[in-house]
Amino acid sequence: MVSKGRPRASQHSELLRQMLRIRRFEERCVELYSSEKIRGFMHLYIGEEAVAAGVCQALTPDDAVVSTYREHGHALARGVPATAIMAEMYGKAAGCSRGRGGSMHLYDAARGFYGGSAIVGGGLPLAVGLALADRFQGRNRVTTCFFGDGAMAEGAFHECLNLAALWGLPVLFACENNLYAMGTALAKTHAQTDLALRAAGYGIAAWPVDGMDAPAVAQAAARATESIRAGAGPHFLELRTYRFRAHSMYDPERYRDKAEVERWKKRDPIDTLIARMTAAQELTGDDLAMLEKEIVEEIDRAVAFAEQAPIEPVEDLTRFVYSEIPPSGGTMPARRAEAAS
Amino acid sequence: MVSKGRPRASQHSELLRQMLRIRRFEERCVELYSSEKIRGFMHLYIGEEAVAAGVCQALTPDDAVVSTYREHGHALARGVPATAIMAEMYGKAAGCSRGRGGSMHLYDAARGFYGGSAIVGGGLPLAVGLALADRFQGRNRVTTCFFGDGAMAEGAFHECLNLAALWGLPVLFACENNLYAMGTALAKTHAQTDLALRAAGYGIAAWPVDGMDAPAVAQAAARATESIRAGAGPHFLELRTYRFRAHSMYDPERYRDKAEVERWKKRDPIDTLIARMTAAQELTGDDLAMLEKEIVEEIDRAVAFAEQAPIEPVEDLTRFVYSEIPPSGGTMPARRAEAAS
Amino acid sequence: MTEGTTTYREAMREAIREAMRRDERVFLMGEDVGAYGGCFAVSLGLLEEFGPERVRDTPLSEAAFVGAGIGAALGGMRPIVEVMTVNFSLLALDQILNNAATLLHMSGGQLNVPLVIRMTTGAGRQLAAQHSHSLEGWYAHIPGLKILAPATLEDARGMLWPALEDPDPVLIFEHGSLYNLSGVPRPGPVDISHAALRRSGKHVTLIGYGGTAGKTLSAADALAAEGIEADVIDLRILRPLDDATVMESVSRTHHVVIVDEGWRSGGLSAEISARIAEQAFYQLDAPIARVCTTEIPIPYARHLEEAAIPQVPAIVTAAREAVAS
Amino acid sequence: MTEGTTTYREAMREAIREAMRRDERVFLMGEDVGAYGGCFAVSLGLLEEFGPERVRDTPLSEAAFVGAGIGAALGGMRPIVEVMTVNFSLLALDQILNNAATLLHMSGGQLNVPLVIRMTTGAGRQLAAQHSHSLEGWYAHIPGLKILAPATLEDARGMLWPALEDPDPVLIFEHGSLYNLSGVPRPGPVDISHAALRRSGKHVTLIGYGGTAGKTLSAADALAAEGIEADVIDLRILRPLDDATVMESVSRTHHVVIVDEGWRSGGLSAEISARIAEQAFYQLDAPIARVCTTEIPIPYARHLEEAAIPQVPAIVTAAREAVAS
Ligand SMILES: Cc1ncc(C[n+]2csc(CCOP(=O)(O)OP(=O)(O)O)c2C)c(N)n1
Ligand SMILES: Cc1ncc(C[n+]2csc(CCOP(=O)(O)OP(=O)(O)O)c2C)c(N)n1
Ligand SMILES: [Mg+2]
Ligand SMILES: [Mg+2]
Repeated sequence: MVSKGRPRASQHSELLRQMLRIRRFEERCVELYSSEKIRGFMHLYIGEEAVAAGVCQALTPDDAVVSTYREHGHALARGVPATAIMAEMYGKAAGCSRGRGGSMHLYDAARGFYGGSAIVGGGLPLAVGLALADRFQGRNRVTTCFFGDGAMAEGAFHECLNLAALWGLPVLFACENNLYAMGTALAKTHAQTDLALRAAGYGIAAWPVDGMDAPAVAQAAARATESIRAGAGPHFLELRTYRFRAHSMYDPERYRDKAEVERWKKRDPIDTLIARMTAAQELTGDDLAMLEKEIVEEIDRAVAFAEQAPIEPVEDLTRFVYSEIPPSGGTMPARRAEAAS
Repeated sequence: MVSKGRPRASQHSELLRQMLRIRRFEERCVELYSSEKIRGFMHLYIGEEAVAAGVCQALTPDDAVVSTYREHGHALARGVPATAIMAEMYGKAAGCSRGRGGSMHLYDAARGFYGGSAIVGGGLPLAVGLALADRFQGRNRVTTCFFGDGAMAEGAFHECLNLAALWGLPVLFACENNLYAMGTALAKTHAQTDLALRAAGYGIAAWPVDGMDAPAVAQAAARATESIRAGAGPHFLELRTYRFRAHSMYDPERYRDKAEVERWKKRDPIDTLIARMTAAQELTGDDLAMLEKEIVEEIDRAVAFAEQAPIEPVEDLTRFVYSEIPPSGGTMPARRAEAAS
Repeated sequence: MTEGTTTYREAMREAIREAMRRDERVFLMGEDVGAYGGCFAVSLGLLEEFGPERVRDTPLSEAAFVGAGIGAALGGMRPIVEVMTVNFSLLALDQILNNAATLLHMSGGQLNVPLVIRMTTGAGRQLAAQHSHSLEGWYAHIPGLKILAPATLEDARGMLWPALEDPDPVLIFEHGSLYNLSGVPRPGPVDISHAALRRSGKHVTLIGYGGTAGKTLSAADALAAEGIEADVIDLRILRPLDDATVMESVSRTHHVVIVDEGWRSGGLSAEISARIAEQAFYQLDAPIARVCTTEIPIPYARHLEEAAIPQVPAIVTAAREAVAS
Repeated sequence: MTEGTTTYREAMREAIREAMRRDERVFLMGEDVGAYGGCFAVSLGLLEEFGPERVRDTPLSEAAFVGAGIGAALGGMRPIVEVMTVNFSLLALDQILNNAATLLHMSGGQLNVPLVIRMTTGAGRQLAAQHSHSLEGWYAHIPGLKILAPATLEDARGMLWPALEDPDPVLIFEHGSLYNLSGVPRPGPVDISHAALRRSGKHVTLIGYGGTAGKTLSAADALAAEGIEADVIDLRILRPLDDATVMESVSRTHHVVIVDEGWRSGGLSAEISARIAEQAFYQLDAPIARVCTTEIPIPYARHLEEAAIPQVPAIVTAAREAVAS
């Protein structure tokens, strides 16, 4: 997390590293999708990397994260190994969900990564509940819930913001406002498009942040999480960003014009940070080349791992519908779920 | 509706008449419930009469009304005959829902009374849809949707206010804030208890009204409906009122103290209006006695009608699950639903 | 009133109280469970004993508080979420099906959801269409859930603890007509894995549960008077179904009547019939009979509602015909 | 490509276009039906022809826009509400069950709801647990609804109009695997009341619908090679079920295999089995077989998903065994 002590330069290079990992990882995913190594729905985060990198930098290993179907960036920034993510997208047993989840359902209980929900808004109540459990058990952790601008139209958003505010729960609501819900523009989804203002209506601290500026996101997330840890209750960040690619692999993008996309690409969060760091002499060309090299190697390793990983035997098809740990007759069951947090 | 021309005195006496009808009707219902003529759940409106009387005075015969399970007042003020309502509560075939609905499901299509919903918040989407149909068909009517303070916590409220505001639909959202949702006080339901402010957050005109003051309610409703008819889109009224009786017939009222109830009873909307009219010489003791007499007779007639009305034959048990009008092969079906509006 | 007499309502309350005393991770959450004392007075007095944190009133937000129960279970708690009635649970169905029942599988076994959801179910009190659903059999279609239908004082008292011990989501359906059932519960352990043979007879098997369990026993009494001896099975657990107990009975009686307050088409009665036809086909001497609720929204009028839901005479007639054929 | 060739997707689009041209009360509403062109490109081009009022994009608010469709129907319109996929329809289930299916009865016949709701259903595209539900058979439990499952180009093209003519709510389930189905539709009227006998044979009756209709036909081909002649029924309408067609076939073949992509327990397959056991019990020479989806949330991995849902070899084996026994 952003410790006041820690030099700004190292914070920046960490943000850059995370954003580049996400970008290169997903670029590789696109190739693998074309070669049909990856199937199903796949939603790219390209263009939005500053959000995941910035928010996750403010979290401690104990914190919890609830994500969406557009979650590669959240998972990588949270520290879920690229090998386990890639193997999952290959549908292999070594995947972080044993091949059962795929791109939309990445989980890593040990890292408090409570996974992607493919039902828009479906993760919000889980986040509220995780935070409630922390309150009960006196754990001082923050549960971050990522969701989109479109999700804010769902009833679940309203119910969950009210509940979290009413009970003063330690939740960071991280709204990724990329201006579109699939092909539906913000103004066609919301009568009131100032999303931070809407959240503030529940009586919680809420403000907009430039979601293309990684250090700005990191600072805002640090401020919000510190305040939440101090007991100030839920906070809401409207992270103003943009999706450079199609909604999913099947989207012909009829609903927006190229010019708009090009304008936003000029604000590429990675280019922006590189320029700033270079200007501030925090980054040299060699540093960058080295970083790119490390990342390519990491992704190569992930792909190699996924390629050779075994698939789940069909005999295990019906596993994990019910727990395999038998209920302990008479005494209460071990705190399995806690091991997960 | 409140026509500027119409003398204030006659408006007041109409409000008084409607409130008294509701009060006396429900007092009789209580007796009939004890004698088991009426069964099931029954929710009394006593104390809240100014809301139904005032809002309905602003409506034209063409307008539509969507109600709740606490709907006797809405139905009576809307002009549903007391005979048909009472027969319904007796479960008779002559009831306004042929005995199938009971207290929570009164319907009168001919009067645009789209009935009570026993699912809290369940009527909100219907109101939005009715208003959408009016927009499509160029009908300039207002759809009024009654709901409670508790209903505002439901996701449906959020989705429907956004949708109505986004599409600028002619809906009057009439929130009956009686400070409790069953036994749950307003502050235990909402993080932000200024309900009008919350509604305004969707970018629609919204303001609070003294729901114990019938003329004030009528004026506010007139203002809102005129503005809606003029094309200003949805409006929201927070009608601040109080339920004098239990939530339903089974509620021991552990959640509020008698003193609070007594304080509110001092603001009885009927006593208040009588006092004001008397002071303004709009009402004499004889007028009132005459009015009470007429109302008692109306209710006696309703009870007598319900008592002698036949029950639906058991052979008709399975009617009205599917329409009896056969689909007209090839051509479109007649506009049955419109006859209802 | 004899020593030890209690009601179904009190038995359920005692079960909750015991669980909350025994395990600090257990808490009760739902609409009006606290200050109001519970819509059906089940949780009456618990707020006073355990306080507002552990007996937690919620806003009217079924999707949010049921989903929060799932999240709290993931976070190490053992929530008891009360959804006032099954009729309102539809607002939370997405959370129940797409999260509670699915997370363990989607996460490859990492995230189990030790959650108990209680709700009142059933018709028979003139509450009309939107307040009279019997959907427990419908919920039993969902893999990942366990579905319980306590029909006796013993089960009302005894099923909650094993449900809380279960590492996966368990739904408990309490039929609204049972809360005032009273008597002296028999002592002894209660499992959540087997159906119960409530009465033995050699001519016909009557299968019921929840709101119809008592009616099948009454029907058996009436049939006995005619010399027809019925095996009466109370399913108790609707998912997973205990096939063994059913097939064992059918293999002795060769005649079956299934009594279900759910709507007939696609109800639990259909699944039981299909399993018997699959597993005990050659044991059957007559078609399997089903006595279910007429396929209509439940009407308010008393005579119409009574005609719509399964009643003892209809069960008796069906059994008589089954045995005769 | 032969003259008149079309796809299931285009047939559905033509049906919507024709209805909107023919009746001004018809409009299409749902998520991304307009600017995006429809999640599965069914409504592509309709926005351009009919404009944003009649091809209406909605926010992500399933409960509100499905309920608004009900209200609009009450107000005299003939809405076609598209719920992108059945998986999301759970968020609108309260509106569908407690309002659309119930209003006519609760109002004593005053308020009918002439609404059509379309949704994509089914598994088979590696979309994992939350995007692969097959719940059309589950919806068929609800009185007041009509449930259609078009499995052919003719039904994709022809079922919408009679559905819009129907005075009551009709749900149309389009299996995601069918959109690219292509060919030259046969001309002729399309009803929404009868099951269809897609192939005739005397040894066994194979019953399927929607996503399994094609698989049952492929299985019949394979069986024919072994000398087993199958009657193949495409149910087409899941509520109300056309019992006559099923019983007529069973009375000729005496063996039945029901193929359903829904989960087995409590699925539509159970109801069909129960009805056969009730109405054609003495016609059966062997137990009724069911080939259904394994009772698990659908996994992402291709080999696991394929193993979970009904496949041709399993149907063939089940038919072989049925005939053998
Ligand atoms: C409840 C529900 N409705 C519809 C969908 C289909 N869908 C998937 S993503 C999406 C758009 C969501 O937009 P937003 O919340 O802004 O997130 P983004 O994709 O822009 O990151 C839709 C409509 C869904 N998955 N869940
Ligand atoms: C969806 C749903 N949840 C719960 C209930 C049970 N219930 C009936 S009325 C009520 C309180 C509603 O309060 P409010 O909206 O303020 O209306 P009021 O009764 O005060 O007029 C509750 C919880 C219900 N009918 N529907
Ligand atoms: Mg978005
Ligand atoms: Mg209230």
